[in-house]
Amino acid sequence: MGHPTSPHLLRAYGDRDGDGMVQMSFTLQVPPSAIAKEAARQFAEAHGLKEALVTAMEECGPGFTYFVVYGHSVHHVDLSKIEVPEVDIPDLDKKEIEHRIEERIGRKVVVVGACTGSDAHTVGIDAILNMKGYAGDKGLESYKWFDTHNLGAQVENEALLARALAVGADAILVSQVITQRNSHKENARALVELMKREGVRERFLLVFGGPRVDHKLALELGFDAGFGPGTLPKHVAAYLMTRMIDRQRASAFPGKAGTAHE
Amino acid sequence: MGHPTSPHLLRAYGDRDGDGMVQMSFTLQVPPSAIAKEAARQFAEAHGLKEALVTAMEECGPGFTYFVVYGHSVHHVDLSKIEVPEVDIPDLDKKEIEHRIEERIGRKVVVVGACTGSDAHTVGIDAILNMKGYAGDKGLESYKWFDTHNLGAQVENEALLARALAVGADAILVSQVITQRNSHKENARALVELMKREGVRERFLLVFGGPRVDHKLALELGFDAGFGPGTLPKHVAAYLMTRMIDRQRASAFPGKAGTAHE
Amino acid sequence: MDESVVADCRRLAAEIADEVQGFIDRHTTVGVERTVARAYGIDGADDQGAPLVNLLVERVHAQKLLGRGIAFFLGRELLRGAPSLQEAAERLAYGAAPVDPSGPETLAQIQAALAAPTLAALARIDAAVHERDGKRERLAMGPTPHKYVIVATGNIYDDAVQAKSAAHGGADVVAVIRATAQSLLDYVPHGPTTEGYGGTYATQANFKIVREALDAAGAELSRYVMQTNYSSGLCMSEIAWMAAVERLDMLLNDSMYGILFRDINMERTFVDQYFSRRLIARAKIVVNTGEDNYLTTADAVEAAHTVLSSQFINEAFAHRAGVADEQLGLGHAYEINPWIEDSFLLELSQAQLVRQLFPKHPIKWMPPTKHKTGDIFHSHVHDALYNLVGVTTNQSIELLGMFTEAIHNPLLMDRYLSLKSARYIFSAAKHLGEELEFKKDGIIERRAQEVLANAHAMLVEVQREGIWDAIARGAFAEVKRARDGGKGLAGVTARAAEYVNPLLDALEGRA
Amino acid sequence: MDESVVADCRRLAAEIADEVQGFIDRHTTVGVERTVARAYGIDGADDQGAPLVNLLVERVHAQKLLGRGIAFFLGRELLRGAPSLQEAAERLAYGAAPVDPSGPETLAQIQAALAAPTLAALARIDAAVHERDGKRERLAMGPTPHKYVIVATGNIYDDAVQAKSAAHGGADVVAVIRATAQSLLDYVPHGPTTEGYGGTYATQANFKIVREALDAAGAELSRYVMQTNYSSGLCMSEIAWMAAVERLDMLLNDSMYGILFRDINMERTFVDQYFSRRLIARAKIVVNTGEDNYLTTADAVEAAHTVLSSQFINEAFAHRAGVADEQLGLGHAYEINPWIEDSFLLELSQAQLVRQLFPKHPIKWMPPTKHKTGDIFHSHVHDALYNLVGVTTNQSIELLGMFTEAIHNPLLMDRYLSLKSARYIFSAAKHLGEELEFKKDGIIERRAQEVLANAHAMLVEVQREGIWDAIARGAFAEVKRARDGGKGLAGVTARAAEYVNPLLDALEGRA
Ligand code: B12
Ligand code: B12
Ligand SMILES: Cc1ncc(COP(=O)(O)O)c(C=O)c1O
Ligand SMILES: Cc1ncc(COP(=O)(O)O)c(C=O)c1O
Repeated sequence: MGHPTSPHLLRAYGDRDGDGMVQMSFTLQVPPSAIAKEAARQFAEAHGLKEALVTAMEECGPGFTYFVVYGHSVHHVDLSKIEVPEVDIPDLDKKEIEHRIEERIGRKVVVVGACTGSDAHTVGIDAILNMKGYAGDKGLESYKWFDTHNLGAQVENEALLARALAVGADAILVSQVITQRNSHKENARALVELMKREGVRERFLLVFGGPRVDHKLALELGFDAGFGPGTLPKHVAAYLMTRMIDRQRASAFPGKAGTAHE
Repeated sequence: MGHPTSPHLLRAYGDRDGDGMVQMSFTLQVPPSAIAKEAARQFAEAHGLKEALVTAMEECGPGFTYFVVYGHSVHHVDLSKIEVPEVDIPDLDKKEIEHRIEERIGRKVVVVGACTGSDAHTVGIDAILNMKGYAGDKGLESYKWFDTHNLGAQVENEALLARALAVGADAILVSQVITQRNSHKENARALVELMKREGVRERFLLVFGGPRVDHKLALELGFDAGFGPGTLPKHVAAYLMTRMIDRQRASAFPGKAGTAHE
Repeated sequence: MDESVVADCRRLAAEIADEVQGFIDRHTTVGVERTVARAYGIDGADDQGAPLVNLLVERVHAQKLLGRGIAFFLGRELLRGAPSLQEAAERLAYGAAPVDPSGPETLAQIQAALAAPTLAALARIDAAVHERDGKRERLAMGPTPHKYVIVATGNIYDDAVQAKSAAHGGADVVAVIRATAQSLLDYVPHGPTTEGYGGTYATQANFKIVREALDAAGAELSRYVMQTNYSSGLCMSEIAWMAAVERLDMLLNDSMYGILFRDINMERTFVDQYFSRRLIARAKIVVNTGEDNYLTTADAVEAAHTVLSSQFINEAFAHRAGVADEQLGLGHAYEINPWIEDSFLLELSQAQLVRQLFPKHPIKWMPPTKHKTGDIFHSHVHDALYNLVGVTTNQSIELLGMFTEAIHNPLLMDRYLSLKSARYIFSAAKHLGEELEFKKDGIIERRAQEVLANAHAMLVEVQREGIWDAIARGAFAEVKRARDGGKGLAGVTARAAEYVNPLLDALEGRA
Repeated sequence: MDESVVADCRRLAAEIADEVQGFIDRHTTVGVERTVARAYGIDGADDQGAPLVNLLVERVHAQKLLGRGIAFFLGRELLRGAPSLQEAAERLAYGAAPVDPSGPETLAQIQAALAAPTLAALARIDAAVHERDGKRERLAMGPTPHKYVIVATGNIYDDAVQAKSAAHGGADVVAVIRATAQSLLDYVPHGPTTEGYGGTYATQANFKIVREALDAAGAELSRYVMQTNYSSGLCMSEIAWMAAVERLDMLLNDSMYGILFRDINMERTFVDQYFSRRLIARAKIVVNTGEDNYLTTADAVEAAHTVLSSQFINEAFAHRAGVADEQLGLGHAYEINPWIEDSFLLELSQAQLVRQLFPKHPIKWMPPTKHKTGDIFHSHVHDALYNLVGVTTNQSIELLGMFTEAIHNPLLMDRYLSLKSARYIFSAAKHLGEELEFKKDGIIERRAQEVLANAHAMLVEVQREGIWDAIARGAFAEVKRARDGGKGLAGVTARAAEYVNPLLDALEGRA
């Protein structure tokens, strides 16, 4: 992708370089008419679509009209300017992960996980933690070197933290699936605050996951890592293993920060 | 819609007033990755979408990725500022149109129509002109008081004009379906120029039609009227009848312009 | 279809249900008693928003007197001079003195005092039934599959707008999805609500607002548009009551959903379910059960038989509550991984199997959700195949899939397009089901046999161990729940010998 | 299916084709003769872009000598000392003197001079066949229905990018759609082209560029990806030649399309079609016919039988040109108004009927286009049902519908999503066709009977009047064309007694 500072401009691609073709759909609160169509066209143009073409205009409710528009976007993004933190996960299989924990940590890594707040979507956290796993990849329960506590759904932050303290967890895993009005962010942020208030934030690796989660968001919310759609248990296991080794090393050589796979 | 000058702001409507929800899809020339996803998000934000959420990121070709994004658009349009010329068509049925031509014009209105240039899509012009008509509404050929000449497809502007002159047409009807790279506009504009060069533009009612045509576009291109998707033959017949009566009146009382249904 | 296997499934399910019914008949819950109070017209909430029925029932329950039934105390209060039941309730709830555990009033006197209010309560239900019948006679109903869509803005006034639009788009049934975790609230919020996450609170006022919107739309469209909501969670039976009198047409109502997905205590919810279904039966509301949900946690190919066996059990429960087959919309779903070979055939098989085994039932069919992704275009195609199976196998109630399923609660536009697609497919393939025969011993037929056989085997096992233990070992949805775990157990109490519930007596046909 | 009616349809079609074949065998065209010149390796264009073969043939034709065949003159020029056929062509085309109408050379001498070049021409075709066979042996072919998509950017280099992406998305066949109205050009543009409206010019260089792109993608994917283009319009047979040697796998090739939709003269295009099909037969290319197009102008319910009768006629024409059934991809389409009740059943019926009547033929099936609107979401659903019928009735070649059909030539993303949808449906319903039986005398079966009966009646009539008059009265696609009207008639000429065409002789098996 070229030198990091040389711009790499991306425009939308329809079927030719630089055509900028983009599709939009939206609803306006106006019944269909020639004026409504022109309004939709101007609305699309306000977004930077040139030669916007309204291809569908249908009444989708009394006084509401749904539109599809195509147009040539004038916008671009500079890929060379985009920096996205990515979780640093060695690509290891279960056996190798187990082996490294045994060798370098020498004890079970204790993990507590839950789907918090009023969220009842356990499938994601179960996929990571339970024996069965996800897409053929076994969950953390199946690892000899993890001690896994899956608290299930609708767990309040207080209860989660209490349990983590009680079992002496190394890591707390939080799942959030409901995102309406950013409830996932609020729940997650509240946990971080609670932990800080209790002065235990640094005691745990704090991991966030869910369909609308990524590493960037997790960092913003004060977590150590974030995992999104398609995560496999082994990704999480490898991450935890690596960071546990880091921590161990850091406490052994407090002056020197580093990662296990330098 | 309130007083014409009081603003009537429209934002996109998802499921609540003012949420501004808009959907976009596009392709960027970059393989899928966390960076690509962030690029897509920023690209959407450049269009004015807040809290843009990238919901799909799939490789749609080597080095190309397709994205779906939802976000809250910050844009609005002011409906009170939008003016769209609309063709003025009395809502009349075939019988009444025939009756008025007979009464007020007293001779057949002569119409020549074609799909011009290299465009071979005759279904639209046939729908308007041929006996069979469209969606249950009979075409101009079925009217006693129209004399209809449908020249079919791939007709050059020169040939069309020559024929119109030869048969002493009152109106020339042009259909354009192919719009790639604006070929429809170019073809239409070329006809107007040709007619002006020949000094016969004012001799004819000049009507434009096609799936991407509207009255506004037709006026811009120098036509008298434009008809888009869903046009019925009776709309065109009513328009022609009205304008023919106008013309007649204008030539009878040259000082006074007006329309037949004042 | 081996009819003897089917018959044996029904026998086993009956035995499973009978065992639970024994427990139900000996218990009551705070939910049931609050419902009774509501039925007697007790209304209102305190300045904290706590409903009077809650304060009332809690007070009695705190004194461990709820085993007599709230009616016992209400009736007694009438005998003691309360001018109305509302007044009676207020005295009991707010009175300075604790509830009097004893007194001279006989059960017969108490029952007599409640005779008129009980009839009035029943009359309210019957009036709604009558009104519904009248409207349905005047207004046509759409053909099956009935197109069922959800609205869920969080704000009931926005919901009303969406509901009307949905009706205009062709919806036959409109559900207002509840706010996240309302199931876990042990009270029903009061009044219209405008702030909910993931949905809008089920309240009586909200029911009324949507009913009006749908009636208005129905009048414009000359089509009766049905309304539905959730009678589940800790307020299952109260909501059933509210729905009955606000003329809802359907209710999601299933103890299994609460137990498995909401971690509600099983004793609590079995008892609540029974009473709610007694009301539902009287109100001629169609029940929608929740077996479809199993396939969101378990694999739809491997666990298909768990859905079926649960349907047999649910049917047996419903029969015991007086719910007619014509009211029983057993739930199932189109949740097989779409990318496995012949997934469409397996779905067709399952849909046809359920349709055949429950021929009189207004089967409720749920769309693909679990395998949906944010690729909205593809998601719409996935739903199209679902719609095609729906009309081909003549499902009765079809919850329409949304192409934004993996993203957000449906926008106005999403719902419109979903309805448009269903309208198209239901018309384009209207008589397809009558045209097709499945090859003898083909993939479709063999799959149906297999699912039935597995369901039978499962019922044998559940009958042997009892449903309590079956749930505890994770037989359904791969979720394990303990009999003494979950929410709401404290609200369960054994009925005392002097238990008074004239409403239940009437609903059970004893009055 | 009444087999005797089917047999009678074939008999009638044979008689219709025989009558035209008589005409064909007595005529040649500028297109045929340019093709012969190309086959002899004549290459290049002048500085105006006019191909040498055009200048050559025009010159001869202007002198009214084309009835002898271009080979006559080329061969004679060799006898007169031209060092090569290219040189011979240049002398004839650019020479100061007019073409010599007479000379001492005998036909036998001329034939002899052309023997080696003729073999070389055939060898070029055969080499391509050989290469294709080899590749197909090494690389798997996708299962049927073969997923066929179009690319059409106007710029061949962009097309190559799109073609590769399509292959990665699962396409089995990639067509580069031609620029608008290339059909009407009476020459084939030369070299790679980057400016086309509505498509990209079919040129030999463009064929090569796309062939390379698809071979590269095929190698990456270990799957043979087929290439197709249009052998129709005024250069039908020249393009067939180019396609043969550039190893295209399929060709849209149908005189009826040109006559009806391009207003090409019927005499001209029947003759051109015959020669092009002789080449196609040798090149083992699969022909795609264009009956599907009828339903874009005529109503798909009312005119279904016109498609079928035309297919029988087209089959008869193909047989006369040595095209094997296995090469004959008769075209039909899913063009019924989707909103009419049971439209899906009618489509299923038609698709199944065509499949059954032409069991060995690689049937080509076209998607909904006419009833598509700019509602891209709904359009995608419409295509989904089409895909389902395609896999159920096992169509051989399925041109995938695009959700942007009513808007623009497909974007990269449109094609990707279309392929994704087809991949899903073809897998999810893989064995559906084997599972289903249609009810005896149901809607589907009755419709098929009706269409067959109507097709038979139409063939009776066309046989009686002859195809020339049938076309003239608008029997197909509701379009009327006169025998002496349309484009390209001036390019038709009667063969002289001394007509020389060793290539045709060889292709007809006489050499
Ligand atoms: C299954 C499901 C349910 C089931 C849940 C059963 C259960 N026990 O989990 C049931 C039927 C109970 C249900 C109920 C509801 N649901 Co729901 N449900 C879904 C559905 C269909 C699938 C979710 C799922 O299981 N995905 C599969 C898993 C494997 O994916 P995942 O969660 O993304 O997990 C992966 C990664 O994200 C990651 N991951 C996830 N968590 C974690 C945690 C850690 C630590 C790590 C490392 C990784 C990780 O790893 C996993 C494997 O790769 C989605 C729609 C959809 N297709 O996404 C709606 C959906 C999530 N539900 C929704 C709603 C609104 C509800 C209800 C509130 C509706 C209602 N009002 O009744 C209720 C109430 C639930 C509640 N309070 O939480 C909405 C949420 C809208 C939003 N964006 O806020 C969705 C999007 C549907 C919709 N369009 O409306 N639902
Ligand atoms: C049918 C069809 C064909 C048929 C045409 C048959 C015929 N004799 O007309 C055939 C198969 C021959 C064909 C060929 C091609 N087509 Co075409 N075709 C279509 C299709 C499917 C439908 C068009 C149609 O008939 N619509 C129905 C009529 C009734 O609607 P209408 O034209 O809008 O007419 C109404 C109004 O607009 C109005 N109206 C129209 N004209 C006029 C005129 C007047 C005076 C008035 C008052 C009103 C009026 O009234 C009518 C009734 O309401 C469209 C896709 C689509 N669904 O739109 C593609 C489409 C138009 N075709 C397309 C292309 C590219 C081609 C080809 C160039 C492809 C190729 N390279 O081979 C060829 C070549 C054709 C050519 N040179 O013109 C593209 C155009 C892309 C673009 N935007 O530029 C489309 C959009 C498909 C696509 N997505 O690629 N096509
Ligand atoms: C039977 C039943 N009850 C209730 C619900 C809704 O759950 P809640 O309101 O508890 O979020 C569902 C959801 O599908 C259900 O199937
Ligand atoms: C048989 C046949 N030839 C050619 C074409 C393309 O036409 P043209 O290249 O003339 O635009 C089609 C289009 O569908 C066709 O079916």
